[in-house]
Amino acid sequence: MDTKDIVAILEKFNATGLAEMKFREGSVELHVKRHPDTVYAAAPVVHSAPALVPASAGAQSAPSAPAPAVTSATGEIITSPIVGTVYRTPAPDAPPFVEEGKVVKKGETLCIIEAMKVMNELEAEFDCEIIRVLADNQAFVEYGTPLFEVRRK
Amino acid sequence: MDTKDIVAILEKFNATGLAEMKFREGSVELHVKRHPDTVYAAAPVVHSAPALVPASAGAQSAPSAPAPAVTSATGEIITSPIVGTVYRTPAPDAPPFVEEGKVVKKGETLCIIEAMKVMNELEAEFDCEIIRVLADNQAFVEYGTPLFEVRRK
Amino acid sequence: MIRSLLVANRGEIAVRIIRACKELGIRTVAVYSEADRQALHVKMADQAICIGPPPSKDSYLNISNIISAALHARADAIHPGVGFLSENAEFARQVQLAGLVWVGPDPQAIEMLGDKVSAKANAKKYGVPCTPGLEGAVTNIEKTVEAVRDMGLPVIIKASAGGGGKGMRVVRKVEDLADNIRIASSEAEKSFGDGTVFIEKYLENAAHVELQMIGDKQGNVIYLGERDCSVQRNHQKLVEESPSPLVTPEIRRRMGEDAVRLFKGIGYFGAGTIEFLFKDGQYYFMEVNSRIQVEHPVTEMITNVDLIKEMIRVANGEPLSVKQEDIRFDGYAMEIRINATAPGTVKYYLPPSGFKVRVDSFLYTGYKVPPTYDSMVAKVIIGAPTRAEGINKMLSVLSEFELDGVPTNLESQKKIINTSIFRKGGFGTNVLDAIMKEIG
Amino acid sequence: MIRSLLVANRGEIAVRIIRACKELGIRTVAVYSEADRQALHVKMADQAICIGPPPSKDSYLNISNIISAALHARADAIHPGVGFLSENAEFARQVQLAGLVWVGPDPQAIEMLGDKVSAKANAKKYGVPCTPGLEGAVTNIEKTVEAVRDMGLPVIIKASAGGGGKGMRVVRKVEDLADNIRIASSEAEKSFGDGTVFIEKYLENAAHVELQMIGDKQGNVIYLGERDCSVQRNHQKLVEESPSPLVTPEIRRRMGEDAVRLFKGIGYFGAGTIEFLFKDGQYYFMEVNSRIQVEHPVTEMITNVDLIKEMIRVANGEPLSVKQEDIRFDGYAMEIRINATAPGTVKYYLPPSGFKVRVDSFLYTGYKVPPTYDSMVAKVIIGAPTRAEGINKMLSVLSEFELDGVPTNLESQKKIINTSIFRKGGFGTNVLDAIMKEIG
Repeated sequence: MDTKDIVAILEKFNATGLAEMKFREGSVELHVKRHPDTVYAAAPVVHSAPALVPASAGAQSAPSAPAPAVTSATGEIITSPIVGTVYRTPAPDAPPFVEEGKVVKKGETLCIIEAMKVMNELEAEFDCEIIRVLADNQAFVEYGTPLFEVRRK
Repeated sequence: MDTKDIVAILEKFNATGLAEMKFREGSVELHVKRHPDTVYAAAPVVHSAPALVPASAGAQSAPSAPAPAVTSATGEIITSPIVGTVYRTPAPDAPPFVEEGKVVKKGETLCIIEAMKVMNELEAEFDCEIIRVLADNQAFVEYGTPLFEVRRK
Repeated sequence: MIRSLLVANRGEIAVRIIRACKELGIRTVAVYSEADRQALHVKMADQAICIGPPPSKDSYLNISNIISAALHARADAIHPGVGFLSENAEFARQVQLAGLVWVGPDPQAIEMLGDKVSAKANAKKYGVPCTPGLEGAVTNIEKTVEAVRDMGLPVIIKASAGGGGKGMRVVRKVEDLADNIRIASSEAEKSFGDGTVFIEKYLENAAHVELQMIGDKQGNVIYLGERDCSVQRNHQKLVEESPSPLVTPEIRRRMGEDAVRLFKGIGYFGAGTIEFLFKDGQYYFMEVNSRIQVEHPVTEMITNVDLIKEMIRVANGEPLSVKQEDIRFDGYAMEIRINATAPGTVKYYLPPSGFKVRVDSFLYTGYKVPPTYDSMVAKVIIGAPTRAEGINKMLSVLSEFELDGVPTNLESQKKIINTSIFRKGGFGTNVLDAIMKEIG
Repeated sequence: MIRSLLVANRGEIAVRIIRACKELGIRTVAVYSEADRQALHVKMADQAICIGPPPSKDSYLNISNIISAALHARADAIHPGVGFLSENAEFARQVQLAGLVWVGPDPQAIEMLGDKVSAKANAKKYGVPCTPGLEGAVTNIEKTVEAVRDMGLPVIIKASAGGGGKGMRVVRKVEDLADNIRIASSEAEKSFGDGTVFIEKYLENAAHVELQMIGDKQGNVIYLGERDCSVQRNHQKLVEESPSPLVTPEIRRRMGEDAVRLFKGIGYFGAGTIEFLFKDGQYYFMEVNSRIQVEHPVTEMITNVDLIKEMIRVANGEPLSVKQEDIRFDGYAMEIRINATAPGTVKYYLPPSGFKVRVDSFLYTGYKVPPTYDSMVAKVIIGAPTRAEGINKMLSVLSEFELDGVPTNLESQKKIINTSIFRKGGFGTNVLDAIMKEIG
């Protein structure tokens, strides 16, 4: 069951005006409920666990969001566009390119991702404020690993 | 069960005005509920199809009931206790042991079932009226094939 | 010519036989008890007939219902599979009397081999080494006690009609002998309706090595290598492998030639297994199973001979498709039995596959394993160049085996073959105790 | 010594390679695109790393991401599988430059064989029969037209860097030649960045017969029998079998010796396939695929050699575990490719198994087949004593194959191998047209 399935079900559920629905198949669970008072208003609660998780625990980070930026609860997530090692500083003893709270302009370097000994500068694609730094210095990142949470300016 | 199944069920459920529905098949569970305000009435209709039906169509008769007798809507069913060929008459030109409408006593012969050239007489285990004869003369019967519908006397 | 065959069995062996028939273009008729309405063999067969309620004695052991079903379905032949009626000479005779082909040895051979005293007498007659013991059955207890005192202990009392460890007792002190003979005899009387017992020297912790045989009605008999089935729990085999780490090519050849002499001597045709006790490089005749066995895929994996097809070919009156000189033992093969430890409904099932991997099973997603029958739900068979590689391969294959909803012995089986004791090889039937200690 | 290996691929071939590694005790690293997060190879590997978005060019063809993943995961080696980067010499070089073992032939050999003009020149040099044609690449169109007029038509124009039918054109009239050369060249330029084309006599409806080869770094090279892949749709193989009904033991031996001479001559090691056109008892060099192939299980079934394990062994610097004289061609084997005809979610899946049955797949109940990649979802392989028995066995095995939720070509494949044309055997690559007419 993917997002568009869930959306289709929510749409239908909402249209019907029904009170509650629970669905389970394998490890997928969907539970939708309408608040009794505020019919047609409340936010549906969706809980969906992946049916099967990869056996590979090793180097995997948290499920990655699609690159380059997706909307989170509070901001947008900038994810890694390549596989490599993150360097937050231009040189070992230099200060980081960005810190939490910093406002950067489009084109400014956010970090370096090293892949096969090539230093790839990751630039901001829009003006934004860094809300949170999500990847440690020298962390290995997969494609899609979240790097920064930002707010557009 | 995929999304369009769920959507179809929601639609139908809503149209009925039913209060609640729970469905389970294997690891699939679906539970739909209407808010108490909008409940109308009616008994829930559950429709569940077997996931897999035997490939063997050949000589199989309808799913057989456990022998020797089970309760049907109108009467009890006497089923075949062995595999063999049914003979409704004691001899080719003789009249049948029983006909529909006949009342038989416990121990009276209902039919013969021939297996490996042995003629096995099937006797009534209780006094009863024959409501319906369910197996034709010379029909092959499996274990559990319904033979007669009867009403105890 | 067999054009239609009824499989008088259930589970993975019924599926196995149906598969062979389908390949041969033979129409298949399944029989099933009410507990097996949703069974895979029922789905796979061209026709399926209900033969009784769940208890085996009323369904899979009901000779009349099975033969009636075969006659009605116009089957030409009956394959009995393993267990149930497969070594029942009376059933074989009834099948033949009904004008059907019995896929198995002559009923007389089944009967003779089913009696362990006469089987052993024949083995001796044809020069197959037997465990030292007293000649014939026990008739006079006092004389027997004297004879055992002369022969030396320990000894084992066996039921002539026995099987599965019933009526079998090991005696280590001569003063315990008389009582044990009486108990064994009464146990045998209860289990088999025949209290005849006989006495052999007891070989402490011997290995269980058996030889796969097949013969045709033209009088050809070949051997297809041995299987070592020493890993057992309560006489139930858990792991089977070939070749046995104990058997050299020279021993295999001698064992094979002895077995061929016996089988030719008694005019045996069809598939059969001769079981030996094996100790200190010597093998001793134990018994013959006059049917196919659960672990036959081990032999199929190393010889590339389809034993079930050969059985049908032989039943058809055709000669074996292979000669002894065609048989090559290619590397190593192992079978692991997956047993359900409780009934349940299969929620998810993904059997492994791949190069030299085979899974014989009747499981499918949604299938409800009934509590009524044998606990074995799958056999996993692998082939590999060497035993060491084979053990690693089996571990890797078992780790791929996915089955949710039915608890099994899979993890325990993985542990067993991963012990240093198992890896070392060359053990007797007491090995499981030692293995369990190693697992801890 | 390879202790950890990254599989730069997906689907059934990634599963196949991971299985071989597990048996060898090698740690496995999977890579996957965002579309393959739930893929079986990801679940099976010891570690899995996301290397890009769904499009292949950004993930499975992304050299930098794959090598970075290997370095981070401390893999010792990379196996490229089939397709994707498996014949990319630049990738092989980058793998080696990164200090990793490339499980495949030397990058120089890949490069040389990837250029069809130089591959053919080498085949000639080492005495492998080649299709008659014009020497070298087309440089002057007018001279080429004259030469073709002398040689006779029909001819086929091929792209030197070609593959999959691109830049390939059959010409039957000399007046169409010049235009077709220009079109083929520009097609090749667009597809491969190299407009070089060359010209051969066109062999009408020749069979596609290929020979499985493997060599080690010690200079040993062996051949493992042929595969007949003449049943094709748009240059995509549908059915593969061995032995080919067209190839006699004598032809096989000559073909094998020619191929061994070529492979030894160019210092080839690792697995490779030499493809021939086969017509009127003659074989003609077509090209070499310097990698393992999709249909390798056919050869594994008849030779009992695990090709993937041998590849890893060779990459490790070890000699082949088998010699030419050990290779026995045991009966007949066939592979059927099951292709999804649309994406979908697997609702129920039960692959067949049994004696000499193998299913290489990445399907499981609940898996969503993405629309992004190759349509092949399973390969069903069988072994049998003869071709006739093999066809029946495959039909019976395919009828057991259960897959709900994803539409496939399974029924059509059954029809294809059940035609009298296929059963007769001995056809060329045009056979599918005739088969389709028979099916109606």
